[in-house]
Amino acid sequence: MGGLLTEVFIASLLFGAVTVGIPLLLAGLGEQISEKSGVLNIGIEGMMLMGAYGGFVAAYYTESFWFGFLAGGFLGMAVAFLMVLFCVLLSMNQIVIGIALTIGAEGLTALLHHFQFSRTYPRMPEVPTLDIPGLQNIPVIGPAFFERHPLVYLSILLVVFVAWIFRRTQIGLNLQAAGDKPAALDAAGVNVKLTRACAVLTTGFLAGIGGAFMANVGAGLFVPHMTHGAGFIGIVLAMLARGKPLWVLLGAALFGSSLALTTALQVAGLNIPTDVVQMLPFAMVIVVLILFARHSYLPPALGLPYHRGER
Amino acid sequence: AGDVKKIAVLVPEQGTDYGWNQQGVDAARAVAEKFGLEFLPAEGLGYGDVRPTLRELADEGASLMIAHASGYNTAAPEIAQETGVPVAVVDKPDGLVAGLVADYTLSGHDGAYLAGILAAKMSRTGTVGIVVSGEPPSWNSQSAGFAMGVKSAGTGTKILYAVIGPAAYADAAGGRRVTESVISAGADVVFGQGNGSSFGMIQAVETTKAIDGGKAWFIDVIGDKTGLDKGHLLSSVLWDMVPVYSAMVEDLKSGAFGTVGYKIGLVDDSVRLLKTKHIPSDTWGELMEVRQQIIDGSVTVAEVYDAQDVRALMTSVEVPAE
Amino acid sequence: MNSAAGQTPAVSLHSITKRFPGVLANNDISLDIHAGEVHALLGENGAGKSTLISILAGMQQPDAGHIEIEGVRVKIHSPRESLRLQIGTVFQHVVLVHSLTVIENLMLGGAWWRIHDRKTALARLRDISELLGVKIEPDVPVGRLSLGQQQQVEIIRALWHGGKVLVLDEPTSMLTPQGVDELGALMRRLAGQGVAIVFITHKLREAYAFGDRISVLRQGKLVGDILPEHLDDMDEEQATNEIIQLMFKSAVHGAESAEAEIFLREGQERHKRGVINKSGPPVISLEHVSTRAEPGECALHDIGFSVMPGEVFGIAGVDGNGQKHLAEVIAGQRPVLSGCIKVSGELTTDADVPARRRLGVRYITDERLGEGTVGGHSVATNLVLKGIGAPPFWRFFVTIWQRIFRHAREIIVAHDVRTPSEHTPLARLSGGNIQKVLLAREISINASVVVFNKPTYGLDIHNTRLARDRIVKAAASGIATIVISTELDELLELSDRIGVIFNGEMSGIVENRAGAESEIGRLMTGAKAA
Amino acid sequence: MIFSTARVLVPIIMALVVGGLILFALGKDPFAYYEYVVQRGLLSWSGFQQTLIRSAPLLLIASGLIVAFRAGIWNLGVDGQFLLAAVASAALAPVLIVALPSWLTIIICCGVSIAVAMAWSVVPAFLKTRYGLNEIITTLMMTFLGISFANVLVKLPFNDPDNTVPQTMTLPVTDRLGRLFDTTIHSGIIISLVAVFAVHFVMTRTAFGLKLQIVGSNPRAAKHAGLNVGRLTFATFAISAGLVGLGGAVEILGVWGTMRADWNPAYGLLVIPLVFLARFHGIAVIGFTLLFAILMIGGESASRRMGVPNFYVLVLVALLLIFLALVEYLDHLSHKRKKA
Ligand SMILES: Nc1ncnc2c1ncn2[C@@H]1O[C@H](COP(=O)(O)OP(=O)(O)OP(=O)(O)O)[C@@H](O)[C@H]1O
Ligand SMILES: Nc1ncnc2c1ncn2[C@@H]1O[C@H](COP(=O)(O)OP(=O)(O)OP(=O)(O)O)[C@@H](O)[C@H]1O
Ligand SMILES: [Mg+2]
Ligand SMILES: [Mg+2]
Repeated sequence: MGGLLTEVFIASLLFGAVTVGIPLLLAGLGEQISEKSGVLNIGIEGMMLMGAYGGFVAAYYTESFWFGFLAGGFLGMAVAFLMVLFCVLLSMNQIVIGIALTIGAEGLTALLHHFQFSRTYPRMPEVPTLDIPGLQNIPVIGPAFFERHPLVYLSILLVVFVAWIFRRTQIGLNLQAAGDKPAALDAAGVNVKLTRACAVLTTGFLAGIGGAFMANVGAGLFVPHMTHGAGFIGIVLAMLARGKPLWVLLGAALFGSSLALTTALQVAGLNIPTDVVQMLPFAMVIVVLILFARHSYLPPALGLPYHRGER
Repeated sequence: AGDVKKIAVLVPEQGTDYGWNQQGVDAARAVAEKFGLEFLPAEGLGYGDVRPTLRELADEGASLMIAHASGYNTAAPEIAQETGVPVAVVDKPDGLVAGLVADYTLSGHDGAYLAGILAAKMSRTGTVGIVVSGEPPSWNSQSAGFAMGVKSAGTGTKILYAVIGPAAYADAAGGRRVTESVISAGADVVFGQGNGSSFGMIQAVETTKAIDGGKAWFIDVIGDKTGLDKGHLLSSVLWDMVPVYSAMVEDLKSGAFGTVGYKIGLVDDSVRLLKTKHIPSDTWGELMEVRQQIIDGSVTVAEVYDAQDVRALMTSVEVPAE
Repeated sequence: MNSAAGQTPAVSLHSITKRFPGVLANNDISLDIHAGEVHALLGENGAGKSTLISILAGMQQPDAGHIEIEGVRVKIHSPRESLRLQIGTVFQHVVLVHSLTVIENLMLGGAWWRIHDRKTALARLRDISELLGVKIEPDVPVGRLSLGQQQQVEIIRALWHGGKVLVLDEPTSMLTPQGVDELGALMRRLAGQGVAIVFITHKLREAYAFGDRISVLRQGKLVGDILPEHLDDMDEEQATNEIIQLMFKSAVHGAESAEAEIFLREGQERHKRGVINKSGPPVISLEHVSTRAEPGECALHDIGFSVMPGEVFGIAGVDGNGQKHLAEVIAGQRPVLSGCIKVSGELTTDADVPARRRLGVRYITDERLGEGTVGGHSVATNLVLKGIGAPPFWRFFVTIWQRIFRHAREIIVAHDVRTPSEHTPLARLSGGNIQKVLLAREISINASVVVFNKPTYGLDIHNTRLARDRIVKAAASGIATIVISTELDELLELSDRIGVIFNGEMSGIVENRAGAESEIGRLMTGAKAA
Repeated sequence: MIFSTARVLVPIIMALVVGGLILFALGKDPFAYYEYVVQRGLLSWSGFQQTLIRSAPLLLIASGLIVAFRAGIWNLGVDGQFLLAAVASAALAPVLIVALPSWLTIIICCGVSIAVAMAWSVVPAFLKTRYGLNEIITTLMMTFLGISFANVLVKLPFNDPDNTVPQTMTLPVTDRLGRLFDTTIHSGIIISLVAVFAVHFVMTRTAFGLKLQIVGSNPRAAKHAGLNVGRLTFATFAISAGLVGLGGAVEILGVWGTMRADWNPAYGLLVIPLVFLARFHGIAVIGFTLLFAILMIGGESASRRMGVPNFYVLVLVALLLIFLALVEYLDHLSHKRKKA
């Protein structure tokens, strides 16, 4: 069984971990943007699922992965638009609408899939990669990280980009203010609802791409309910990260590697139910929280609709 | 002796999965037509509580309700007792109740045994893989059968075994990821069992090269996915439930329902290996010989239903007593 | 210094009317605000001052009426529009983002697609702080600043976009006497540069000292103006009388307000104090009390004093020198690090809030909305907040809402709380009325020690009068009374003795007699008692 | 009135119209579909019994959520608590029944289930009171953990070796929660209705309920008023999780008799929005729960008869939630304008 742990196998585990991690990363980053602006976006699961479906349909028919991601992003955004309409503009309850959008997206995509694909089960071809010369030849790491679709690199770069947006730009300030004290942002002449709307739409876009990645790269096809729970893990990651994009990346890596670990243990012949391994990341995070938790920082206005001048 | 008018079949997912659900629905429909019965399909019921649907079908006058999922095998007999409508359940061989509850424990283990031999013979890397989305008994026995088949080929082929994860029947992404890893661990033939997730497995086989740089093969179960194949479907352990369902209807009519369990097997071709153009004809010939031996009884394939025992088969190099 | 009467006003409001559920906040108000003038806006709590200026700031839309800026009719549909028209506003309640630094708060509202332009912002900050004569660290998170400093940041922000009009809603309520004087000088300087300033205050003296023109609102209506030419001719006493006439002379209220008037004038004098019962032990005594410092808070070090029945003990000091901890320690809301507290001779250092309440300890917090009340709940609920589960409103833990509501109706009448009904969510009331609810709740039966933390903060003169009267009455009934205030006048008026707190330590305790004022002033800056 | 006819009828009609258009686009007859839903879920006696049976766990979960939400605590960890409690009852009942009478078995099982669910809520409660950690994160994580843990328990220690499917031993039908009269409805529905009424009463008409509400609306004010915020927070978590756990027990003891691995009906996802729509009001919750139970039971039937995949019910549920929320919001607006 020692012989199993070959370079190729370990590389493939890492490869799988990255594949699992990217959608979580995108969802977590997206959710973080929403939350920073004060919107608890519970509908992110629905946005991912819609992105997965739309992204797959587009990629399959245009035979372009890029087009698929873009379409996934826009479909995620379409769901986010409903969230914006109901929760940001009309100030309806974010939890009710978020859950409704998730349930609705589950139903709708499954329904569409049933009528469209349930007799043919179309699948995407092999994922085209952009190999990074030099780095790709590093053993184990190379194939997992440097022979990937460019979106993988972009997603990781996005962490830096989002961190930069948060730290150095007016947009970052506006987001922070919208979630911390929307009245202050409003008084400064910035449209709070517009800020939040943009944040939620961005979330939808990222979550949609994440879903499309899951469908096109992760599975290579669409099946109903295929995101099962990734969006909710994204919410957890965003909240644990306390506004720091880098922590979302670490969290996504943790969850990705735990899944890879499941496979590794099984292929190595170890007799552990998958559920046990599946519990690991959550248990780990909880233990860490109990041991090292400090007061969590969540935006004070999170989940609260803003009405100008209301007491 | 009863008057049989309507038969109902209950499946957890839509009957369009080229697998368990579709085979069940299609077979029930075929039997209904054959006996001129009214057919009441109930698809996509999920893995939750099916009592409401069972009760409703009973109200609608179903003469037989086929609860085609092992997860229904507690609820269905209870409703049968409550309503008096006969039910057929899966994977509960000791649950027979005369006139009321019959079991059909389907296992393609001897078919899987043949598939194992096929895999061992086709493998260039000396390693084959089993990927499953869950560990229900019928799949366990096939996994075991496959493993025993591989070992019986005497090629010293290694067997890798991986379960995708909890509630992973529809986890296509998981299916793909795990299959890719199994291929990277050396397998070039993958025996895959899973509903929605098996499409992810096929996807992985289609897009991942075996470690020798050559093509990876997929061996499917239950259904026939030839129509969807892109050149990697080596074979499938096909299940045909028509004989079983027919026998049920006949037993209902004769009054023998609930006194015997039903099985599928190689004998009547209700279990058979799918022949594809990728299988060399000499190999096919050898397989058919083994098939005959199994039917004769000169080769017996042990039925292993327990997940732990299945896993034990993967790590031990010895083939259990034949 | 005064603008010519004929010139076009910087802002003119025409027949502004604004309704809220159950209240007519602004009723047909027409008002001109002139460049180069400080326009003092006065009025009782809930008169509609804040509403009027939030209409100017684009935070509220009037139901009727319109606004002209320099003679041009405009529609201020958003704060952005207001800023564009160069109207800078400092709101009654701080609107700053606590998690952002000073400079980041000031940069809010910049072009959204840009990266931070720190250099320009810092330069602008330097210019404005020079103009204001204040010094402020640009990189400190606003949440760490004292309320006074936060207010300075708000004023800087109000001037950030180049102020033609500067609106200040009760800016002095959080400032020290020097701070008030500095702000006054600043307003004068800005007015001298041609800025039109609206200055809302409850202190008539401030209005007289800094205002060029005074307008008075009552129950949503503009009830009178004192024009600059008039104001110049009056001395402070005359002006005060005139304002009080405007504020409280009322056909509607008739006798009641005549009474108020008399009693307001009386209030100008020092209160007659009750008898202190020095025969027994003190009701409350603190010995060597220290607390743990939390980030951003001022902890107590070795505080000790005692208060006799019927005595009013004032605590003077600049805000943020440990007053909060002191009050909380007495109320039992905060654990002590060392030292002990005795109530009626009983050691209560470790007793929790309910236990201390049973001993008669009451605490009126200075954070009305933050911790004093539950804004979303009704006035009635808030009135029983501290006695949940106790008879007569609960029997066997079952709530008797009818009694609670009846009780509330009685209190509302007795304390003249202005509210549409006892069911109204408390947060909808004006600040002064919320304060009345708090006072009514705490000074009730069986009190032995009452701590008042900034009891008149934000109250109009009438309500201030009522509140102080209540404090005096409480003391007269034999309650040991502790009044924490940043207003020296208030303490001098009410207290028998005044302790001065500085940096968490009691820098001295002074008998309240002639000359106390200067001694206290000295102690407040940290000098030790002689 | 919270449950005015228009407030419920208008959104239902709106959802049905939009849902109908979707059905029409799928080439199905919306009227026939809806007729089946109503026939099965509401009008036929046997179908309505199923609706009531389905309502029982939903109502218990809802009553737990009312307590939490009124106290300002976002217990989103319902599913984990529910499943672990279910495992407890499922593992215990078949063992106890051998020695004890069924009523005692049921009482003990309910008690243990409640305790297990409560125990599962201790971590979020601790992290919230001790470190102020937001319970949305912690309850979500505990629920993921709980779902997996429940599976592990069913597959390993409590697995019934005699059954080929990984599930616990089975409590015989006759020993389950008693059925009402001649129906298939188990007495769990009574328990759940009592729970909802009790919770409503406690939250609106007792000192304890008001204390929880105060803590929920402004913890600092609660502290100022001398309430023990930490203890009340623990109590809230415990009561909320306990009721959810009772829901798990009732579902197992009333319907299933056993717990199967990987069973997760995810009721939390449906009940959470319902509780919000009902504005945490017990009576309204009963109405909404019934409405959705009708839709679930009737929808299963209609989908089967019409050959529409069952996924369509999800779409209908989503539409209904959205339109109910919309109308609730409009109602809230006009209410605010009218009332002072
Ligand atoms: N957003 C709002 N919603 C409901 N009622 C409001 C709102 N804003 C103000 N009011 C009501 O309008 C009236 C005027 O309030 P406003 O805040 O303008 O008074 P004010 O003169 O500023 O009082 P204070 O001196 O106490 O600050 C009050 O009765 C208040 O309760
Ligand atoms: N926090 C509170 N403050 C003041 N009154 C309250 C509070 N909570 C509830 N009440 C009053 O208690 C009573 C009951 O509360 P609630 O409104 O929740 O029930 P209800 O709607 O009257 O019940 P039902 O609809 O069954 O008649 C109402 O009269 C309500 O006004
Ligand atoms: Mg005001
Ligand atoms: Mg009501």
